[in-house]
Amino acid sequence: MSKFNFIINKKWCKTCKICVDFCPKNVLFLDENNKVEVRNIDDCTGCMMCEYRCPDYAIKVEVNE
Amino acid sequence: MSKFNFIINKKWCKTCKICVDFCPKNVLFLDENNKVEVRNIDDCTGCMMCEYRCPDYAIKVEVNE
Amino acid sequence: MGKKQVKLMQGNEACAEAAIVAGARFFAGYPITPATEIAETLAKLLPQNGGTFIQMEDEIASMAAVIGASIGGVKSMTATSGPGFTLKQENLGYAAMIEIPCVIVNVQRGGPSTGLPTLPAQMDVMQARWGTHGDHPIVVLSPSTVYEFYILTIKAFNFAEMLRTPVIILSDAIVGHLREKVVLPDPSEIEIVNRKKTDVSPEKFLPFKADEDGVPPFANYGEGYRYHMTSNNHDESGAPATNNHKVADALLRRLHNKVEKRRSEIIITDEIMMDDAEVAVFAYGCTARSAFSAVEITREQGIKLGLIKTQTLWPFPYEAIKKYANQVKAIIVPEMNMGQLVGEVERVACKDTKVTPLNKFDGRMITPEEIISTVKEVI
Amino acid sequence: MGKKQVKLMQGNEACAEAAIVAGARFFAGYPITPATEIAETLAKLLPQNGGTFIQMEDEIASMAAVIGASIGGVKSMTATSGPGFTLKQENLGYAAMIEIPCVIVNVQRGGPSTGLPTLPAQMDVMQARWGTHGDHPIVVLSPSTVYEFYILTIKAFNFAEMLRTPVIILSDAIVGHLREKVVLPDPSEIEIVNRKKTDVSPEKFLPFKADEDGVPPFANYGEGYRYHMTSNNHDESGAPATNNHKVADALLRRLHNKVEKRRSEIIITDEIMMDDAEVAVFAYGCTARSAFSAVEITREQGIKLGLIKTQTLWPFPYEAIKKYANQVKAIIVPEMNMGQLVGEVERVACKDTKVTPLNKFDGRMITPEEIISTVKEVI
Amino acid sequence: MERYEIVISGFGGQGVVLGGIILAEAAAIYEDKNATHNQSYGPEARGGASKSEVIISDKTVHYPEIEKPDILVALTQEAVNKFASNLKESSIVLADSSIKEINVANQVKVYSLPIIETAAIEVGSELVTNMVTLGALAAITKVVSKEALEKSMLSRIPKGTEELNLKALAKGFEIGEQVI
Amino acid sequence: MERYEIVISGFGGQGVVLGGIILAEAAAIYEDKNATHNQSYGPEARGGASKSEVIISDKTVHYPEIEKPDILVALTQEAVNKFASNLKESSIVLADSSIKEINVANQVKVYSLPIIETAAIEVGSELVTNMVTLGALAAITKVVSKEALEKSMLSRIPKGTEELNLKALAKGFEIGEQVI
Amino acid sequence: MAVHVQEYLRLDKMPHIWCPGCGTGIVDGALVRAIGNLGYNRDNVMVITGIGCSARSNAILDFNTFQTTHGRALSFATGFKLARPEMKVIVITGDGDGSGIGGNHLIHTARRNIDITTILINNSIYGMTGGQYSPLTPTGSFATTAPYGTVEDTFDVCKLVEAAGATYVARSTAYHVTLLEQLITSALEHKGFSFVEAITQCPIGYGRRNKMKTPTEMLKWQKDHAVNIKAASRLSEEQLEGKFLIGEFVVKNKAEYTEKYNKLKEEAKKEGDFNGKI
Amino acid sequence: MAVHVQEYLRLDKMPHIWCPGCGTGIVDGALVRAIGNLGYNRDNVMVITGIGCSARSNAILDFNTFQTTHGRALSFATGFKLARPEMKVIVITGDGDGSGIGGNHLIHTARRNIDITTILINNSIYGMTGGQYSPLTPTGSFATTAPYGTVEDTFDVCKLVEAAGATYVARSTAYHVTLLEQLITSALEHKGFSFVEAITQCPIGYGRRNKMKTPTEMLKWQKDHAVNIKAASRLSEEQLEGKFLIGEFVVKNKAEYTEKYNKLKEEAKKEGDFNGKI
Ligand SMILES: Cc1ncc(C[n+]2csc(CCOP(=O)(O)OP(=O)(O)O)c2C)c(N)n1
Ligand SMILES: Cc1ncc(C[n+]2csc(CCOP(=O)(O)OP(=O)(O)O)c2C)c(N)n1
Ligand code: SF4
Ligand code: SF4
Ligand code: SF4
Ligand code: SF4
Ligand code: SF4
Ligand code: SF4
Ligand SMILES: [Mg+2]
Ligand SMILES: [Mg+2]
Repeated sequence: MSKFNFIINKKWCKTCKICVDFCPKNVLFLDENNKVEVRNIDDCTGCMMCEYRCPDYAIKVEVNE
Repeated sequence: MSKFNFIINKKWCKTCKICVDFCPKNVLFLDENNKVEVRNIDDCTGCMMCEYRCPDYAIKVEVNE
Repeated sequence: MGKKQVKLMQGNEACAEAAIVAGARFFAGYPITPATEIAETLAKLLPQNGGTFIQMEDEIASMAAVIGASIGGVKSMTATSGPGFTLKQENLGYAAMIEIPCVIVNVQRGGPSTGLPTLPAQMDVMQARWGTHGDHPIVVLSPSTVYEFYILTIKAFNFAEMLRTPVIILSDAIVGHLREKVVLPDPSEIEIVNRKKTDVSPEKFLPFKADEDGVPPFANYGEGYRYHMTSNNHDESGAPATNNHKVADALLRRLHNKVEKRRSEIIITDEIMMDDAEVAVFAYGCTARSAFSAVEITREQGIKLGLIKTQTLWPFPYEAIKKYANQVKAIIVPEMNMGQLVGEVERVACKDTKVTPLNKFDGRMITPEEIISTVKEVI
Repeated sequence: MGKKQVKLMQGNEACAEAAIVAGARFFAGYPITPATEIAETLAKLLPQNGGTFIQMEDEIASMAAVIGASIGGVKSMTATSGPGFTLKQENLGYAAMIEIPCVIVNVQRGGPSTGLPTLPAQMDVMQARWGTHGDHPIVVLSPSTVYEFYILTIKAFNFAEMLRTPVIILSDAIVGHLREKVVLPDPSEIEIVNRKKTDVSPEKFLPFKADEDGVPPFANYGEGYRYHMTSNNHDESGAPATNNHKVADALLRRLHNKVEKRRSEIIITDEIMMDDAEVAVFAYGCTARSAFSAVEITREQGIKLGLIKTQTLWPFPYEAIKKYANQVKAIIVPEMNMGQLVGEVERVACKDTKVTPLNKFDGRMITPEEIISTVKEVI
Repeated sequence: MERYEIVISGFGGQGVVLGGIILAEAAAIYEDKNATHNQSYGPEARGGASKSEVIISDKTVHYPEIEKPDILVALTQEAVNKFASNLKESSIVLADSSIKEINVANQVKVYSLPIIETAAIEVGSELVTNMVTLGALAAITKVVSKEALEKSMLSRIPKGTEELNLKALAKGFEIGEQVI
Repeated sequence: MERYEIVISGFGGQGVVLGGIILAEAAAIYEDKNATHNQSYGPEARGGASKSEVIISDKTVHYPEIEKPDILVALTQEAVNKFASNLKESSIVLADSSIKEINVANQVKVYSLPIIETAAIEVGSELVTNMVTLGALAAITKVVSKEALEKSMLSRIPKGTEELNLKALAKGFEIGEQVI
Repeated sequence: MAVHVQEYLRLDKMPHIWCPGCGTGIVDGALVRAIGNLGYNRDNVMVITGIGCSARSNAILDFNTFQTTHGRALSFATGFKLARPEMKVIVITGDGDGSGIGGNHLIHTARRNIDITTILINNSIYGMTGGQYSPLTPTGSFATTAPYGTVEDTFDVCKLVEAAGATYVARSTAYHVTLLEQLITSALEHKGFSFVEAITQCPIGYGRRNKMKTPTEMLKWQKDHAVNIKAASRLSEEQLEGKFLIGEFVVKNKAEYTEKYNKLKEEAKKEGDFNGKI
Repeated sequence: MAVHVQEYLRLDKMPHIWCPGCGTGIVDGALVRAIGNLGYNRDNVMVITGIGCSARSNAILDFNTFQTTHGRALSFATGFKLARPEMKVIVITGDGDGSGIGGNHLIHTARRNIDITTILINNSIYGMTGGQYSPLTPTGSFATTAPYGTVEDTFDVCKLVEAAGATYVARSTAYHVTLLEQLITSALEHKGFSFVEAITQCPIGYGRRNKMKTPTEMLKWQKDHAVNIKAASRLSEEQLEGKFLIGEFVVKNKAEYTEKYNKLKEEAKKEGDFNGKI
């Protein structure tokens, strides 16, 4: 299990790609509808940048405890 | 004859006393109607301060040539 | 029974003192002749009474601050004259739209533009009704004596709170600057209206859900009611609804109806010697003083002149006009402008009687004699 | 003979292009929907034609800059909508007072306040007349088609220069945004009026000494005429006269009369199928389009409906109403507001016929069907 | 008293406005009459001419402007010149004795009184010119009583100046009584 | 032709507004008819739905709004949903073949056409979806001629894109002809 | 526990109306986390806005909120704050709203040093009206009203509010979102007028016309052109050419307006309580 | 030959309306001498004002003149200057007119660096309306709307216009009238937005209420509290406490607005001359 848990709200995602382009670890991608999708979750460092920079509050990064 | 010639416009003078109070040579006084009056013309240095500081343009200091 | 106060008081002072009595605890303004004494008096009185006075950078900011303070739950007012009144119009429309009570005093001076800054006029009567864009409801009062200025200021606050709407007092340089003997009621006996508060819980509260009287109860921010308000067309929740025709229609109807429903409470008219009048003068503000004199003088001469005097300009007192339109040969409408309220008189009366304007706009009052000679022309 | 131009044109574009044809070489404005295309088009066209476009910090500054440029001798204009129109009112009154020609376009949207920013309305009709303090004269035009928007823009400049007064064009989001086929006259064949210049020498020149038509000839600053202008009440020399009743009376009378004298030149009304009309619709702006459709449809049904359509709102075309008040059973006044110009119709017509308002204020046009059913109610 | 119209006209610094207010208040509060007071404004009137208009009446004062004053109190030549033409036959003029030319209709009664001089020299301050004026006015016209004036004055003046002002009022009353 | 009302509705980026203008202009300038064009505004409509309304008529178009379109061109499911209820019996719907549910009254004629696909794949750019649409519209409804559309289009599009757009128009015309 | 923006949203108003990639949401996110992490009682927080895309911020935020007229939010806020000094008052404004039409209120509110925190969302453009140049649009940029590129010089709005009297002034960008949150936190905790400029992206109104086709390109621009003030002193003028500074510019202690006015009230009361008894 | 103000007056409008000892006339005198000594053709000089005592200046000056609405003179001037770039445009404004209601236009006109010379006559008060506090009224002063003394902080309006983008900024006083004339001369000769603050006395609206009974006392106050910027560096903070600086603060070279716009016109014209032929 990854250290992090992602809660993605695809309804809110507006396909801007900011999270994808600025993830330092290439964790995120766009799916066939251009909505965000978590692919390489194990690479995630929990830097939170995707959550913080998502203009649409569509990503929530939780630390698994 | 003094080096300077004063043209005083008593109609414009509003009796504020600025010229009198700031003349470095005590040349000027107020008359019985509180209008400006030139008394010690020979002491005048032509510094022009009275003309320049009169808010009512009531004084003109000319150099006699 | 409380003690009446007998005083010699200036109109602008009376307005300021009445504001304190009415419960006003905030004033924001910007200097302008002939209204400045209201600000100056309140700059002194407000902090003494725990209130706040602030002079803002301009009239736009003043009007904004007044509304902001009223949103904060404090009865608030401003006072100005012509140019400042114009600048306040945008935010006045805002207050009408989001239903924030407040009082705006305009002590009228001569216009247009900078005009005759120290002289009286009644030139902003139509502007008070129509000065902001969009079709908004408004209540406009106009005193003709210092006493009325006092009482109307209190009423203005009461109407504002009762209706959740801005109320305008149109005074003029005569009534504003005149000192006059007044006999004031004891403050403790004056009726003060405060805004209706909601009794539903924060979860269920809808800031623009009105009661049957068309007025939505208010909830103080900071007390758990975390709602939104916007000057865009909005639904009951306060959310913008910029493409919703139904909501727009309903909102505008309600805004207007809440005032129309209360016409009889808001409209203050006096009918003086009208019972047997053959000619009527319709007058307001300082001009009503001249008209009153004219009635007294002509009655002594045996001329049956009466006066319909109104302290409420908007909503316009159509009823009072209609009541006498059939009875009188003519209605004379003296105004210190080029003809403003006379148009409203014509709308209701033209079928039944002659309507004769009498206008003066040179910075001087209309004299009783001028009214009398117009009377003599029409009879 | 010049060549006509056939185009598909947006209303706001038509306005901008017409301004260039009319000789406008200065625009100052501030963005606001639904008027922004006028600014955007002129931002491109003006410098191409040696003129100047500037976006100011707000609408107040825009209006000021427009007047400043016109004082500089350049035909100038601005364009805005509701909230911006309100903010321009103070300086608009200034322009009326010191008699500076300029053109103000208001592409009306839904109000009050921020309201329905992208939807059409006709809610600023009374404001256009009464929006600034003091009692000022004003000319207000309102197009109902893209073609009219083009032609009226040119006329607005002509009237402004002819009368030395600000002229307002009240368009609306329908006419402003609609693209429509237009057949435009060759620019070289369009009559362009320029301001009357003085022919007296600088020593004798009095900036506010009017000719018989009530309009004072203009002198360009910088050409030896070193005169003064103030928005205070002023005498013919331009000096402030804030206590001079005679001067105040004469000035205000002249300002109003110069417009009244030219009523017949300024008032543009069309009478459509009125000859045998039994019921009339009185309409303007986009609503006149629906009214026109209604006439076409009802006539096919054998109902004798006619249309009095006006492109001039102020001065109000009382004559056109009077002409038919006796003839028709009713005058229907459809407006996208809560009832504004209908009041003026009542003032002149109520003696002779029934006046029926038809109001809609939810951001949608009044439909021909709505007009027709009102017609059917009154006949 | 039907309606009595009083104009007090002088120069900034002579307390003309306050004087008018005290007069109106004396009548309104202490003699149970009606009264209005008005002062002239004007951006050009800085430090220059100053004017109070007081109307006293048993009835309500509706129209508050004065067209033809019953009493004109003039403290400057300018004041006389300006208002002389508005007087009626029954008008009374109280003029300061410094005023040289008084051109009014024959029937108009003119009292020339050393108001300013009395204030400056006898009472000791030009600032109380207004009180001397009111005293004289009361003595000559009886439009209000001296007592009412005293009460009204005491409620309006700054603390510490009571004695000076009372003295001025009394002196004014004296010079007024001397001429009637 | 009395009055013909066309709604083109799609998504930002499909050129719906420009397409509508070109259609109206084709009729107005190149076929000597009257025409109006309107587009929908709204602050919420950012990057979202987009709509052109075109009215073509031999007579003057007074009332410029469309209540019940003669033709609805729908490029998205949303567009169909939104306008379906406004159709009349004689209405025609041109729907992109990606749209799955089309619930309209029985009498309404529906053409399902691969508009977007044709633009994207056959012509090579979704940006010319509007031209494919216009071609198909012309073929099916004959409300304007292909020639008029071509002329009108060439006067409105950026230089260098003529070939692409002409191709799109032609392809659209083809797919339109195939279904009639 | 980390705060997630969602907990502070009016969920029934979501998704919000902003375009894909619009920076406004990023800035609002930083604000909400700052408030959340400070543990403010949300009933005590008032967020006031003007008109614009940025001004739509408070419609979705679950605090006390109202939207005012264009440019005037700070004046409404001044009135509100004076009526309710115990509440935390925050104003969100745009570059047009705050420094264009609202410029006068900005400088005067700063001058008064009244305890209001202002976040100016600088997207270099009038976004809501479709892309006209603002007083903060970089010179030479294209806008619908600048088809030939603007000739207007721009404000350094941080310098402006500093000169006007603001006692806390800072700047960050949407890209530098962590710094942004820190600065907003300090601003909220500051007593007096505090101001944070948040440089952000309007891909629709500005980016498209100025050779930045995607939100990502715009964020990269922010990254490449921002220099932290702490690093700036180590850089040459040449290196700073075309760059802008981020970080904390002003932190000053000065008496706050409502506190000063409260003292005035106390003194005035000594002079007498009127309440109609004058 | 020395220039006397009288040669530039509309003699039929004299004496002017200002109170005895009012400083406005002193400032106008300095302006007139500056213009006269520079030898400008007076037909080419336009003086624009707003509303206020100071704004009444141009009624008596025999140049091209017009008075506008309160606070808006600079915006009128911007329009006028753009229409007539060849004319020398001067704006005279008051502390209320220029920094109160007109504050936004002041900073935006400064930002644009348009070639207008502004003289702000700072008499610390709203003079014409009878003595209400302005944004430049010293904190603690009494005014008709500040019966308990103002609690408002003030602008340093010179710093404000500098931060806004003005390229010439200077200050003097009515007492330092020779310096004032020099600074106005430099301002007039400067290409771009130039600004001179003239601190002066309003004996009626300010002095009376603030323990300065005569104009002379007020001029002495100016003398005692002004420190020339050239001397300031030699003084300690303590010595500068309560003082204000006079002299030239900013002199910068930057492209001027009308010139930049003219270049834009040239480029636009290349794209085509429309004149109704589109
Ligand atoms: C008085 C007034 N003028 C103009 C407008 C139109 N308007 C609405 S939003 C806006 C621009 C806002 O720009 P900015 O503040 O930068 O916010 P953004 O949309 O870029 O976030 C304008 C001019 C208005 N609503 N009110
Ligand atoms: C819109 C508007 N608001 C208020 C006024 C009233 N007013 C006239 S002059 C003035 C004050 C001017 O003060 P300042 O600019 O400092 O000039 P000063 O008289 O002190 O020279 C004010 C508030 C006005 N004319 N217009
Ligand atoms: S938390 Fe950081 S590393 Fe993990 S997905 Fe988000 S941006 Fe990538
Ligand atoms: S940043 Fe947010 S909106 Fe943009 S693609 Fe990622 S999840 Fe979607
Ligand atoms: S010129 Fe100088 S010395 Fe001579 S009188 Fe004037 S102030 Fe005195
Ligand atoms: S300074 Fe001028 S106005 Fe004042 S006293 Fe001297 S001459 Fe008279
Ligand atoms: S227009 Fe710009 S600022 Fe507005 S929502 Fe879209 S991207 Fe954001
Ligand atoms: S009020 Fe003040 S500024 Fe105005 S004229 Fe008098 S002294 Fe000068
Ligand atoms: Mg912006
Ligand atoms: Mg001042």
